Amino acid sequence: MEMFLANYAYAFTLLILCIGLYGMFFKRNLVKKVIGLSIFQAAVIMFFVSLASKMGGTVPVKWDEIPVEMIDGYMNPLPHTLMLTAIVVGVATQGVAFGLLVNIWNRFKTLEEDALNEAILEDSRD
Amino acid sequence: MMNQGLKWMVLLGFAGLMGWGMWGLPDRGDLDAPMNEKTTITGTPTPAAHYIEHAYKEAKTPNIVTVVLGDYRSIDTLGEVLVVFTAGLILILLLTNRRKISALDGGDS
Amino acid sequence: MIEANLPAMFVVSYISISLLIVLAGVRFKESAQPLATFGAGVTAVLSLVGWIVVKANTEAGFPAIRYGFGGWAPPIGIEFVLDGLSAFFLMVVNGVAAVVLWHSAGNLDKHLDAHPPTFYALASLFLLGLNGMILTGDLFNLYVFLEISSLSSYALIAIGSRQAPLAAFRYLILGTVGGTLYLIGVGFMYAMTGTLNMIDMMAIIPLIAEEPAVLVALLLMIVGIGVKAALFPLYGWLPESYTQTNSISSALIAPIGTKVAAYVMIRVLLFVFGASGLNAVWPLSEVIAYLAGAGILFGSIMAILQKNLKRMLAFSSVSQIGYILMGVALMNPLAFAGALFHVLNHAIMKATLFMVSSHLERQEESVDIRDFNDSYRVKYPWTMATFTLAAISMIGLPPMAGFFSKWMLALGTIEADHWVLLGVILTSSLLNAVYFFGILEKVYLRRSGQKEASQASMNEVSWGMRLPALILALTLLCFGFFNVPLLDILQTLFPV
Amino acid sequence: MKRSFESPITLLGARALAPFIMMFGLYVIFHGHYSPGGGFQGGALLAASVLLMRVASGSKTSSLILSNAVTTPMGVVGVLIYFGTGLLAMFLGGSNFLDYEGLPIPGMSPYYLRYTGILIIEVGVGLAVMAALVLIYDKMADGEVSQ
Repeated sequence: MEMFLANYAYAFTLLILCIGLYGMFFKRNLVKKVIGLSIFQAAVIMFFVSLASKMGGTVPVKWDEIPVEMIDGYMNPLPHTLMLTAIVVGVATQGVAFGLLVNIWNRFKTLEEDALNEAILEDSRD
Repeated sequence: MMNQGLKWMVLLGFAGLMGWGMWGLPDRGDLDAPMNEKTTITGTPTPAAHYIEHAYKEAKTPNIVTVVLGDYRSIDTLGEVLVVFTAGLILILLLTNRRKISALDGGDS
Repeated sequence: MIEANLPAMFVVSYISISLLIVLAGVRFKESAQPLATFGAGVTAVLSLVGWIVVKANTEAGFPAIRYGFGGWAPPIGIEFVLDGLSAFFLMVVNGVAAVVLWHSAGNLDKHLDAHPPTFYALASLFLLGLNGMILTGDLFNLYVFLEISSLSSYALIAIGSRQAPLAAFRYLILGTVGGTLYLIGVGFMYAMTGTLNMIDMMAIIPLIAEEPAVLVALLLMIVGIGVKAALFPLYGWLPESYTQTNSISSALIAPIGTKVAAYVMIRVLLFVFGASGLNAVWPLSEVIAYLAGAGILFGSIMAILQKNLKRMLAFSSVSQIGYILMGVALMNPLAFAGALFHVLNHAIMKATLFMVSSHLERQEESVDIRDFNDSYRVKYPWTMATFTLAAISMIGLPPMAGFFSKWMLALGTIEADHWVLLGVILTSSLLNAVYFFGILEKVYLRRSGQKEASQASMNEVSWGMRLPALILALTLLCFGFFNVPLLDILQTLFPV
Repeated sequence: MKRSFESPITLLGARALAPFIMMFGLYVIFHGHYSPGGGFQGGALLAASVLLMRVASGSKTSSLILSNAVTTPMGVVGVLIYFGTGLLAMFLGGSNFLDYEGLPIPGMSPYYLRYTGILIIEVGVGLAVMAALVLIYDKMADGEVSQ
């Protein structure tokens, strides 16, 4: 039980990471691959945020009742900051991914991996 | 193209590796983890402790995350803004509909 | 002013240039290309200044300029580190980029029905990301700059043939997974050490190198960066991307994109983990060296099988990246100097070769190797001469620079007692000779096609395109002649 | 946008909500010093208010709030505010890049200079993020080529 309480957050993170990776590996539709990618990135965000927690700590906003010299009273602000940046990067990546998908759709009229491969084969035959 | 079996092997290998590594991480919420100490093993100050202790004194801002984001690690945030800006430019480059624009220029809208 | 803030000036100048391109592009679309070239040129000059300053500082006894952003001392804030290694890479990246962007003026009419200002703004942002990756001394900051450069390279690759967006999409999926794995590795390292600063972390790692979490973090980082650097089993995105994209992007991304990823590999392996941290549990440096060796052979063999010149060059990139990573993983000064010199050579050679392929693509509408014949000798005398210089350097014949980097690498393998890898280098040089001499023979030697040559007339591209390619090719010759002083300096960059 | 239809209910609901979301976005940006929040989160909320109108009423009406043509300049301005703050501190204050202590505001202690500097860059971040998100939506909406 002790072990579980100490590590359950990591275990769930691992589970979500694997779900995201599964989506990217096994789904044949490109939109689903992007969804897998976003799940994968969300798992990383969860991982960092769970790193930031401290037993008995509160959110990193200065509060008069806990003096700042008592650093154990506040959670670690650094992973939170890093994740704000990483979230933005994730949003930007997904925006670009969907932009590329619209572009692919405009050219091939399909987003299924198999159909795309066929279309490419036909292209190279000409 | 990777075949199915290889994909499963990569997936399971990744899960095993990550599980093994995560087992060795400090427990969640552990107050004695290296990142929650005041100094690292070699005696250099850890950033996190410095932020908590000095953020209010040095920027008069109670929200420590804002200070870290805006001041201590400001070049990260500049990079973040540039990432968003880049994404906007990329969408212009990829999806500006030239055909529609030329049709509008031609006058048949 | 500029001297005190030298490390920041690289980032500052690229941001200003990209913003200026966007703003000026609203009214003056033609201003984009000169502005981008100007920006890269200014940074190239700055990196030369940086190299000189660092050299003077090293003689005075402090090898690295550490620049804290926001005025914060390094472990608290983020620092940029300008030392010999980063100054060298800055020179390579910005110098090659400036010439490539100059050369791109002649190609603008052919490609880019898309907006030139946006394209060049993204090219500047791509270079900004690379410069940031080279300079930064903070592991997470590296990730941010990595994503800036990756995102813009996806977009630059997506402009091209019909399949280009698909190639870019596959690169995006792989590249983002790589970046995310790197980020998880950073998280592990942060949890284990409590700091993100590379120099601090380097002091801590020997004390905790045997922890499983550190080992896993190292593996995740190697895989993550390996995707970007096209380390052997992770090269999948590279050939399609370089083949399908337009010729400006391929000439810009192919020479320097993977080099900077290799630089990050050097930083993380040698300057953060160090030799002791890298080989604490498993002999990872040998694993990387042999993977790189496999990549060298695989890339060369695949290059021989290709019929499309651009795809052949892409596979040859896989093989040449193998040389660089092998030199890094051999962990001795000779191989290290060879790897760095090969970075310089390969950046110049690949830029030249992709420029040549863009000339041919422009004039012949196809880069199929089977179409090459001796009429090319008459039609494109300058382009073909450039190609010959670069190809000879690629094969590694003296006096071209390519010979000396391979020579140093070979000496490094002997020093490290890796005879198999020595064999790999020699074999691969022969294979390189096969695919480049095949082309040279078609263009210069074949007798039966003399009729074609006599019918052809000069059909060369403009001087604005010929000149940059030729200059780059001649630079190779210069570096070949003056290799000794440069190699001496590069050997001193190896961390002890 | 295959087929568009107008529903007074969604339009009215969106019109009622959008100003409050925008207000809340501004609050999140400017109150980021005292409570969770800041430039990115506020910018995303501002973008949400514009996008809500875009979704509910089509781009014709909503471009009255934020026209398609201004998003790019707005993004540039957002980046420029951030970048310019850093440059000002570097060139006029003689300090490092992005060191807000060097900002040329007379009569302020270094602590409040940092405070102000953070506020200025948060506004820049908010503008850039809002512009970029709206831009991404706009381009996505009209980028698709139908036969």
